[in-house]
Amino acid sequence: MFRKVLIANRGEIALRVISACKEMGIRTVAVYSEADRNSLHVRFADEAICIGPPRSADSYLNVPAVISAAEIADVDAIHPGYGLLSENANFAEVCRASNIKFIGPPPEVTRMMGEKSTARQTMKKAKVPILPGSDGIIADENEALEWAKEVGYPVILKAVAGGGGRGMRICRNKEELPGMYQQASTEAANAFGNGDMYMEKFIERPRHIEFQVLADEHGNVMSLGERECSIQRRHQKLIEEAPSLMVTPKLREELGKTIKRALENIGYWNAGTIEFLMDEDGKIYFIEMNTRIQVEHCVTEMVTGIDLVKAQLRIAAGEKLTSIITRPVEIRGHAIECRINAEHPEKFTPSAGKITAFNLPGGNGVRVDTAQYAEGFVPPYYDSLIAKLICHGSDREDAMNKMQRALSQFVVRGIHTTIPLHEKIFADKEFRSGQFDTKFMERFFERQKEG
Amino acid sequence: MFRKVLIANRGEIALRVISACKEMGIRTVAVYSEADRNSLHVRFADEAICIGPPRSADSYLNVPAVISAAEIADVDAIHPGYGLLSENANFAEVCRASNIKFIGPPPEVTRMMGEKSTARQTMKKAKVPILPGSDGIIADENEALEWAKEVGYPVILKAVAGGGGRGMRICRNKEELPGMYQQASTEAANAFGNGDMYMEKFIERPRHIEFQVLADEHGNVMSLGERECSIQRRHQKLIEEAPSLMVTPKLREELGKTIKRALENIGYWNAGTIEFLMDEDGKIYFIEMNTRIQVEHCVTEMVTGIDLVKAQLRIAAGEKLTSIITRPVEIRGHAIECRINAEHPEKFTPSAGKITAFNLPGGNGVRVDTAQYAEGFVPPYYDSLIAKLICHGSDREDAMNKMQRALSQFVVRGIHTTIPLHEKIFADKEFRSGQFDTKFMERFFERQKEG
Amino acid sequence: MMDGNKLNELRELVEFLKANDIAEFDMEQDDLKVRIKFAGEPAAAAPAGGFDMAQLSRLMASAPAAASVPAAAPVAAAAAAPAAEVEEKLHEVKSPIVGTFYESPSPGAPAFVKVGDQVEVGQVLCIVEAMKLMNEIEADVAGEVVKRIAASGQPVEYGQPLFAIRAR
Amino acid sequence: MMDGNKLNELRELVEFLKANDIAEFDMEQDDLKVRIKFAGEPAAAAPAGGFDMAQLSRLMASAPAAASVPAAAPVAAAAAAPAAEVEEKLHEVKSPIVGTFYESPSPGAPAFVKVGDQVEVGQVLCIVEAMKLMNEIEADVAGEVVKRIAASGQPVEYGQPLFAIRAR
Repeated sequence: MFRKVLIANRGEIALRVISACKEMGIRTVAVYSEADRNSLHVRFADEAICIGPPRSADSYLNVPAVISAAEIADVDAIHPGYGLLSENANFAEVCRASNIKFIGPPPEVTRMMGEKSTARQTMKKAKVPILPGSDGIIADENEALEWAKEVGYPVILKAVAGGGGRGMRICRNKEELPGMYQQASTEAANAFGNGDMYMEKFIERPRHIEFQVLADEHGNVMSLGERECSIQRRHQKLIEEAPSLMVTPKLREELGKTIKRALENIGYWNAGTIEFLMDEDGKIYFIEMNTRIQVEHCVTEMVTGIDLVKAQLRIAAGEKLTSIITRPVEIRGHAIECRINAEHPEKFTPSAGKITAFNLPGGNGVRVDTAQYAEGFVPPYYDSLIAKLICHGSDREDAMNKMQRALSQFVVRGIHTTIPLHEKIFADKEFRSGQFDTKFMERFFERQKEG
Repeated sequence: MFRKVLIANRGEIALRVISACKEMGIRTVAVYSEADRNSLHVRFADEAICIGPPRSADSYLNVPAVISAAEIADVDAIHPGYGLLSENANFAEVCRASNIKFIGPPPEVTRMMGEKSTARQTMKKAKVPILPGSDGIIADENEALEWAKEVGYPVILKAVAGGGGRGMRICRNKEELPGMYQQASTEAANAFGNGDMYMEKFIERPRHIEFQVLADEHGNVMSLGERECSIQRRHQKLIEEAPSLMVTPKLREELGKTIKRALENIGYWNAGTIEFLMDEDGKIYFIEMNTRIQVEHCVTEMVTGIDLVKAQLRIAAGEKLTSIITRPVEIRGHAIECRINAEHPEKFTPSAGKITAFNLPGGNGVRVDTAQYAEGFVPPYYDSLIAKLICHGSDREDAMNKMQRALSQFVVRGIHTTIPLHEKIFADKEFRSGQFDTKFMERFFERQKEG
Repeated sequence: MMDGNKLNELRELVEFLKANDIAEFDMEQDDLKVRIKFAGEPAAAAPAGGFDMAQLSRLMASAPAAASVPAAAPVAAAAAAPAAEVEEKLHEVKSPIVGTFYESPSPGAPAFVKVGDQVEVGQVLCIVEAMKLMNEIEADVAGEVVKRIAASGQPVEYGQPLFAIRAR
Repeated sequence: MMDGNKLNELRELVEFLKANDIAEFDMEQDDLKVRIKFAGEPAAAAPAGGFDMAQLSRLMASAPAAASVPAAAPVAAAAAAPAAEVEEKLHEVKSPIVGTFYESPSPGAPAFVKVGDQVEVGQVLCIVEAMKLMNEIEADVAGEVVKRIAASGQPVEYGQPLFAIRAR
C-alpha cells in the first residue's frame, strides 16, 4: 500500500479521501490555494502545501504546481477526487512520467472514454445497449436526414466537443432538421472550436440511471449496482438514490454482466460510472462513462457497505478485486443523497461568504460529508457544493423520512443554501411517488409557482 | 401509532427520540429546565414546555411537572429516555393513571427487575446462568460464612439497596469475612437506610457483556445479540462495542434463546438489556436487567440495522414484533461507540461552560449522536455526556481505524472533553488486541503514568 | 460610579479577554487604572442561570423563534409578551408550576382580580391546575394589577408570567 | 474608558501576540501602560503562511498549527519566521511557485546574493526548482537584502517568503 498520497482537490471530496487514507494508515498531503488556507482539508491532512492563488486555473488545475508539490512532499500517489484534474489524461501522463501513481485509469482509457463517439463504439462492440444514433460524426445535412430516418424522430443533435446544452438541438421532423443542423454546428464551432455533430434518439421523459463499477489492474470488473440520478436542474444533479425503483434485480444482474464484459476488454481500472438513459418503456441506453469517483458515490457505499475510495486506493496499489470485495455484492435498504449547495434556494445565485452558524444533523442512518464548519468561509472561486447529506433507511419511504428529519436539523446561517429547496422537494407528491424523470425539476418549479 | 409524544429527558437521547418520532410522523413535545432553554432538544421538538428550575429534582425528575406538561400538551405517550424517570415504576404508574402511555415495561415488571435478588430468582427459574451466590438476603455472619463455603472464595458482598461501590466488599477467605460483612452492612445502612446484604462469586477479571432484547405486549421476545462494555472507569462505561469478540455465534444463539424463554414468562415488553459478567474461562453469568433504552444502544443499531427507539415506540403502540422485525436478525460488521464527556481527560473533573468551537466528524461509517453545537453551553447540573461517536466498519480493526480518524476530526474548544483520552485508548495495544476486561482502565492508567 | 456606556465597554473588554484566554490584564491611562485577573479554569463562561439569555449563542439567536416554540403552541404563545413589560419595570407574577391558568375559582364566577385592582401580598390572583389539583397562585408583592398576561384556560409553563403588578 | 479605536488596537495586539506564542506582554507609552499575560495552554502557534493568522477563524485559531503542518514537514519549517519581519515593514520576495529553493546556481557555487547586498529590480536572487526546471527568482524591488528566510535545498510553497528586503 502507498506510504503517502497527495490529494489534488479541495472541499468535501478532499476530506473524504484524507479520511480514507487515515483509516488505511497512509500519510496525506493536502494542496490548497490561497483562498483555502483555513479549509478543513488543509487542517486534517498530515501536511499541506499552498500551490497558488485562488483561481483554480492557477492552483488546483495548475499541473506543474501540483506535480511540484507532489515531488517536494515525496508522495507515492495522487488522488484527483472528482472534477478538476480527475479526467485530465495529460495530467495522468505527467504523473506517470514523474513516477507518481495516478489514482485513476490509464490515460489511454480516459481519452478513449472521454470521446463520446469512441465510447459509444466501445460499448456497442461489447453489446451494451446504446442509444440509437449516428455511429460517429455526421458529414452534412443529407447524412443527418438519413440517420434521422433510421433512428426515428424525435432526434437530438449534439456537438462532439460539447457540453452544457450548447450545440444541441431537438428535431421532431425532417422539415426542421436541415436548418437546426446548421445552427447547432455553427454554435458548436463558435463555442468549442469544433463544429462536428452527432445524432441520438431523443427520449422525451428519460430517467438518468448510472451503474457503479470497480475494476482492477488484473482485468477483473465488478458492478455494484445502480444509482437513480434523475433529479437534476440544468444537467446538475441535485438528489441521487440507490437503488433505482426502475431497476429490477434481473435487469441489475444482466446489465452488470454486460458492463463487466465491456470493461474487461478495454484495460480499464479504477472506480467508474456507466451512465444510461431509461426511456418511458423501461429500456435502457448507454450514454457515457465517467472514469473518476463521483459526487454521489456515497449512496452506493451506504447500500453495499463497500468503501469506494478505499477500493480506489487499493486498486491503484495493485490489489486484486477479489481481495478487496470478498463477499457477493448485496443491496441493503435504500440511500438518498441531497447536495447542499451554497446557492440561493430559488434563484440559484451562488452565495459565498462567512458561515455564522452551522449545525449538522446526526443520529441513526445519517451521514454528512462536508469540509465546512461553524465560522468557516465559502470562497467565491469554486464549486458551490458545501455538504452532502446522505440518509440510509430500510426502504425508500424510510430514507425519505430520515432525510426530512435531517434537513430540518441542518442549520446553516450567514449564507444561502439549497436546504429549503430540498425540504420542498421531499414534500412533493411526485418526488415521493418515485415516478419521475429528468424533467422533474421543471414541473416542480411550475407547481411551486402555482402553489 | 401515537399522534403526539412527550420526551421526558434532555441532551442527546432527547434529540434521538425526537428524531425517531419525526421520522415516524409523530409530533413531539420537549420539556426542559431553565438551564436548557437553548438546547437543541427544545429547538427541534414541535413544542417545548419549561417545567422547572435547573436542578433535575425540580424539573426533569419532577413527576407532577412532567405529567402536567403532558396533560396541557395533550400527548398520547411519554418516552423517558435513559436515566432520570426511565426506571421509575411510580412514574410509570402515574402515567397509567393519567391515561398516558409510558414507553417502557409495565411498572410491576420494572419493580421486579429493579430488585436485584428478585431479578436473579426470575432468571434462575428460566435457566439463565446466574452468578453463584446467596439466594437473596444474608441474615447474619454465620449465614455469610455458609454461603461463601458453597460459592467458593473469593466472594463479593453487596448491598441490596446499593450502587456505586458503597456497601461492597471482596472477601478472599473465611477469616476476613465476618468483619467485612459487618463493615459493609453498616456502610449500606448509613448510605441507603438499608443494611441488607447479599453475596456473589467474585470474578477477578470479568468482562461486562450485555444482550439487547426487544419484547412486545403479545409475549414475543427477540434477542438482538450482545454488546461488549468492559471499558469502564469506576463502573461508568466509556467505550462499547458490538459484537463481542468473546461471544461465538453458538453462544449468541443459545443465550438468545434462554433469554427469550426467561422474558416470555414475566410479561416484559419494551427494549431491554440483560447484563452478564464473563469469567476468565468464557463462562457467562447474569447480573442484572435494565428495562430502558441504553446509552450504548447505537452499536446494536449499527450492526443489526434495526432502529431500537422506533421499535420501542411501535411496541408501546401495541404492534407485534413480527411486524417490526420482518427478517432474521443478522450481525453485520463491527461497531464501536466512544462516550464523549465534558470532563477533563485525565482528572475527570466535570467541565461545564461555553463551547467556542465544535466540528463534528462525518463521512463513511461515522455516526454522531449529540445535542451540542458550536457556541452551545454545557450546564453544570446534569450528566457530562455531550456526544456519542459511533463508528461502523467491516471488522473490529476497520471500526477502530475509523474511530481514530473520526476522533482526530472531532474538535471541541472552550471545555475539556474525553476525546484525548479516547485517542490514547485507541492507540493502546491491549485495547486493540481485544483481550481485556473491566480492569482495563486501571492497567491503562498505570501504563500512561509509566509512559 | 460607572455610567452605562462605560459598563458596556467593560463588558466588551472582559468578554474579549475571556474569548482570548487571557488570565490577567492591567491598564493605566490618565486617571484610569484597570486590572483584571481571571480566576480558575480558562473559558468557564457565565452560569446557566439569569444572565445567559443575553448571551444567547449565535446559532439560537439567528434561528426563528418559531422553530423551537411554534406560534401554534398555546403554551408558548404568551411567553414572548413579558419582554415589553420588563422595560416598564413592572413586577411579574410567574407561574411556579406547569398547568392550566384560570382567572376565576369556577367557570362563570368572577375573576379573582381584574386590571386596576389593588392587591396585597398573599392575595389569590388565579388558579393553575396541574394534575387535577387547583393551585392558588398568590401575589408576592402588593400593588396595582396592570396587566393579566395569561388568558383563562390557557396552558402555562414553569416561570411563565401571569400578571404584571406595579408594586407600591 | 476605552474608545472603539483603542479596543480595535488591543484586539489586533492580542491577536498578534497570540500568533506569536507570546505568554506575557508589558508596555508603557506616554501615560499608557499595558500588561498582558495569557492563560493556560499556549495559544495557537504561528500559521503555515505569513500574515493570515489574523484572519484565522476561531476554530483554526484555537487548534494547534502542528495539526495541519507538522514541525517535521520541511515545507512549513521556515514559514513561521516572516511574522517578526512584517513589523519592520520590510519587503518580502515570495516564491511564485511550489518547488525547491536554491541560493546558488549550482552546488558549491557562491550564492546569488547574501545578506547586506544591495540588489536592483530584476536581479536574480535565487532559484526555485519545480519539475526539474530551474526557475530564477528576481528581485521585484531595489534595496538591501536584510534576511534570507528560506534555507538552500528547502522545499517552499506558493507565496512563501524567500528574502526580506529593505526597499530604498
